[in-house]
Amino acid sequence: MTSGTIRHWASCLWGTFRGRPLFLTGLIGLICYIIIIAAGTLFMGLDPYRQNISEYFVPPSLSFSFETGFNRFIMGTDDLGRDIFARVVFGARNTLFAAVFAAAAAAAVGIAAGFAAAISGNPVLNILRRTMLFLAATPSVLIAVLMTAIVDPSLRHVAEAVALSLLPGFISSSYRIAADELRKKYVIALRTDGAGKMYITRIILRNTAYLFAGMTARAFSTAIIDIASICFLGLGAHHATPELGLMISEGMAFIYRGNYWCIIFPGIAIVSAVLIVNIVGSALKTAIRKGVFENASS
Amino acid sequence: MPLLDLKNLSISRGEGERNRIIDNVSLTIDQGDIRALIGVSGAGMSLIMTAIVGIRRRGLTYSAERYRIDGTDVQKLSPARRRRFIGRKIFIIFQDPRMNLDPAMTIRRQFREILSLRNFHDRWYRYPGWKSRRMENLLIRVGISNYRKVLRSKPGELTDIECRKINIALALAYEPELLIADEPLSAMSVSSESQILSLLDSVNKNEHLTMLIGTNDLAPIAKLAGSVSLLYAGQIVETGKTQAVLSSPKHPYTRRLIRSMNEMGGELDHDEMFSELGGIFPSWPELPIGCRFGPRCPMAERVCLRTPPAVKLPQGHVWKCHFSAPSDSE
Amino acid sequence: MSTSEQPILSVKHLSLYTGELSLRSLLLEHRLIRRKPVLSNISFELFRGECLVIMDDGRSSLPALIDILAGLRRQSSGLILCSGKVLTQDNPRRSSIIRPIFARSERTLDNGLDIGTTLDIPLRFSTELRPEERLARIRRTLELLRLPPDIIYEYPSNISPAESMRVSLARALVLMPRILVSNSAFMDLAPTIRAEMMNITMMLRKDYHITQIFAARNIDIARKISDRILIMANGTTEEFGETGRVLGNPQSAGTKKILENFSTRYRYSPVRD
Amino acid sequence: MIKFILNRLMTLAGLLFLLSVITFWVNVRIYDIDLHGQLLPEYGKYMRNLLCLNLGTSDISGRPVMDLIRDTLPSTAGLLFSSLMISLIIGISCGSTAALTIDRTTSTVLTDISIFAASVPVFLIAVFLIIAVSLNITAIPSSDELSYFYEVPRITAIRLIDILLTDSGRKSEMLYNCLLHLVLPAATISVLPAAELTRITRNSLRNVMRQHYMQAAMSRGWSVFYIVIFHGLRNALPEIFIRLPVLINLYFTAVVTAEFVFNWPGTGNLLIAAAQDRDRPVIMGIFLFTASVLLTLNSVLSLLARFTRPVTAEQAR
Repeated sequence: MTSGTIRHWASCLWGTFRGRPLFLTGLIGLICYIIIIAAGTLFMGLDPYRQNISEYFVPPSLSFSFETGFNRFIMGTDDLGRDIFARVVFGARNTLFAAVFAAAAAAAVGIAAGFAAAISGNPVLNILRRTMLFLAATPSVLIAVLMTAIVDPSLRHVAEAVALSLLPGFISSSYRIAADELRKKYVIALRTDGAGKMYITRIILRNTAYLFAGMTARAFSTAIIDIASICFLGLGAHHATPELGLMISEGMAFIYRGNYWCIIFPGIAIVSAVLIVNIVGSALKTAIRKGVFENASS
Repeated sequence: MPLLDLKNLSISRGEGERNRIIDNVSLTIDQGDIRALIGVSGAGMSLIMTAIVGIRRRGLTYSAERYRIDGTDVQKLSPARRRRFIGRKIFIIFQDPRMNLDPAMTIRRQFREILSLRNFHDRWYRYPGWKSRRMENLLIRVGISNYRKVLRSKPGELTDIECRKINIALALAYEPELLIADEPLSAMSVSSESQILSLLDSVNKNEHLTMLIGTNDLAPIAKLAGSVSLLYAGQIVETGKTQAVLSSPKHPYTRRLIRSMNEMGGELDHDEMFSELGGIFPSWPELPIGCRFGPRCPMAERVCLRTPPAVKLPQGHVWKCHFSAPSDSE
Repeated sequence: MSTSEQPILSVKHLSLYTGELSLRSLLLEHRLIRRKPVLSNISFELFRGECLVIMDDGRSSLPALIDILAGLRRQSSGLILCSGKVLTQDNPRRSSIIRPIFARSERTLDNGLDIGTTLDIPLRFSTELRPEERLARIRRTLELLRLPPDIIYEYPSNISPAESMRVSLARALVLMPRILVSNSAFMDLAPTIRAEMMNITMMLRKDYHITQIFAARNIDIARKISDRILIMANGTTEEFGETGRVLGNPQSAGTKKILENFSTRYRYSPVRD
Repeated sequence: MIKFILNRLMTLAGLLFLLSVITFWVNVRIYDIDLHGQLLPEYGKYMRNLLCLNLGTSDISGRPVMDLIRDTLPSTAGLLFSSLMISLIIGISCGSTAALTIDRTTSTVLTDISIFAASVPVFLIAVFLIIAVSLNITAIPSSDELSYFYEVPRITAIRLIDILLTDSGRKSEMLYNCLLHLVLPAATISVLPAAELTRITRNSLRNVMRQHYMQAAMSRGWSVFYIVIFHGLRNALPEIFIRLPVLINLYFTAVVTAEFVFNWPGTGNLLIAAAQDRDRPVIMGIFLFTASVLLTLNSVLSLLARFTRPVTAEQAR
């Protein structure tokens, strides 16, 4: 039975990814991204902080000469001669980790709270849900700004601000989803079967898991964008730390001199990350829906 | 000349005879006739009806040998003109009475829309305010006395029976040639049912409105329908004048149906078992190979399971069975 | 059966109101909440193995009554006594005493669960049977309803409408309840399927003495299957009694109206020969 | 209905109170006011200041925060309005097209474009617009609201209207210049909301198109455009309104970023400047202002969603 279910899920996942070339490219992109970040941060011994003043604004190239070997800076260097490739890799790692933290925390708390409020029609929980409207109207940038008024800006606080701004959306929509499911015929039938609240919750979670997968993926991509934006506005990470948004805001000073590579590579890193997250997220959504509802194959 | 002349409409989910959900259905409805289309849910009634008005589901392939609406070959028209033509001629009412009406619009606006978008070439009532006059008349005509309140309200605030009557009134306002009604009696209380029936009858008598009524139970409309077609698993197994079919049913399925109607109508005493039709209704992936009724037919022979039967037609009474005049073996 | 024994189900003065906040009633009746009566003072008795058919005439509130009996809604006032004991909505044993049949089976089956699990849930939650006993019970129920035993591995999306109809009946029966309740959708099936279902319920009544409550619109069916009949109009009891007597010589206007409305000149009348 | 309105109003009041408490707490933390025993008097004083719209004075410029907001808000409003128009038009039309041509190439192309556009951060759009447009077409400036040689009298403080109201001889070129300045910021802001709106419209309209009344209307042979506008979008409205708060957040981030990048003299720019040099009264004041505005906006949206949703049979009974 268990092996059967495992095979079933595997077949659903693989079938979905193979089904559309877009999904397949997304998967491949994800794998490449992870490999590059892992290799760059762990094994290649890159240092995003080292400045070699002698060679600043080295343009990116894959040129090869017998004296020097391969060009050391495939993505060139910035005004202080720091290797942009290293900074992009570390910056991507920082940004993505912060985003993962924000999205995961928001999703866990939000879905739990929404379901609790919906299934146990507890007035206190519902009042809490109402007060979440307050946060639902406050964008992450605003919260980040407020935080700068209280504490010194840092990537951690940015992540917390983004999580706070993502939370209410999760709560309200998970509440709506759960409430809709509770009104459906099959749940009513379950109740007349004498099924307990926990069991009904389990069933509903199972049948709406694909929605939550999609929501979490979207929240993840939103978190990436927001964190980058906040850092771009200079409300986030400290200047020395490699962070994609920050790199771009620093690089903007040089685009009038034509040194586009300071901002192009971080930009590509951000956009590709968000795209990959979106694509893989929608693919997972489809796969989970298949796995739950199309059991003919198993 | 028949009003609707549909020959060999097939709707299939892929290649092959067993993938035809609707298999060579032919419908010819005469002017002023009421045709009852009898079939269980899942036999494909609503598919046929939506196909007639030109709504196509995704993932299905439609094909018809001939499709004429009083004489005009619809298939020859360009898609846009076909939509307009069919829309002019046919008015469809789906099963759920409330979902036929836009939930966000007041009934008055929906009447207005129908009366203004359907251009009546210079009619006598082309004087200012004829629209509201006409919609009130129509509402009274279908038996809604408090028409002012109804015109003001939205579908959500009305009862099912009111919504059904409004649908019929809208159809009258639209003045189609053919009215298609899907399950017009489902989930109606007894008195509302009789009201709707008499309304349909009077509309047919006075406005000479041709109708195609799809339902799963022939009994309530047996005397209303002039002719009847029985649908089984996407095939029309028997067609004819209602009297002829009821008096001398040819297809075994028809006989079974009429017998169960007799039993329901009090032929049995209290707590006496009904006679049953064994097996289950075939639905798409498991459609039988030969005669689709073959596996359940009490008098099936080998040939029934092998080859689909041809259509037999003496004087307008058509049925689809291997045996010309099957002996009553029940 | 002798009416001396105590009724298995007796409903006493059942009423249901819906209240809604409205400014008009506040201004007119000086009450913020306007009460709209849906059911008022319904009461009837039913004995073991009997079949009650409830009919109503339009805009009345039959579904609400069925929901209350099935335990999906809470009545505003009144009692439901089951063999002398009061039956509350949140009685843990309730589902093994009185069970609804969901006629719209395609909506009430969870597409994510296979039939076996669906049938297992009621047993798991309201009996202390061991898994193999539960499985045996399920198999017995399936063969009682002439369903193939290996349907328990199928999923609702893979079985035909007729089968899923029987499955939802089996779902009501696995607990062997004493009373079955069903709304009128059960009666709107096509005649051939309806005949099968009627036979099954008759068999249940005869062999297992399961009391049944149906909401119906078809008087022929009512006359055919029911022992007692309850005619409702506008949420109140119009007439209640033995089917033969009530339909034979109707006393109330509502019953007469229903009778004459039912036998329209369009209805099929069987040829007696 | 009344119940719903009362409910929403009470929620709004409670939330505004909560907001004031939070900001009060933040103030206490910032200027570590010692409130031993006299918490309520302190809060009362704070509230009194708030109610007299007295948000304190800036640490840097020494001007009252309210004046700063009053100066900068109009230009933000003008920018926001223009981009709102653009994104509404683009988003709704693209979304309807995608919903109508479902599972055809048009729909998939539109959807993929919207997904791609939604995954590009605002500041990147701004930067790339600068590189692509402003560095090549020198006529289109990439900073400020109006070039310095024109001086416009402050009448409504919204530049476009002021220019239209002035009777100087160079009105037309002033107008042209102002519009040129508006191009890049407005374009930057409208991209993301347009993409999001496309998605929202597409999904909700697709659900509506499945309904029977839409199929019936289609079968009448009326023009598809008419049906979509008067039946489809009308019935899709509640869903769209429910989803709109997401858009509000997008707009806020977009406006702040665009004003920062294009050096637009608006509130967002003021906010960022204040945040960068830790000008706390300004931060707190703008936070309070914006949060309460957005809060009210959300309640209004939910009310709209409630009003546009047609009564169902269950509610009517």
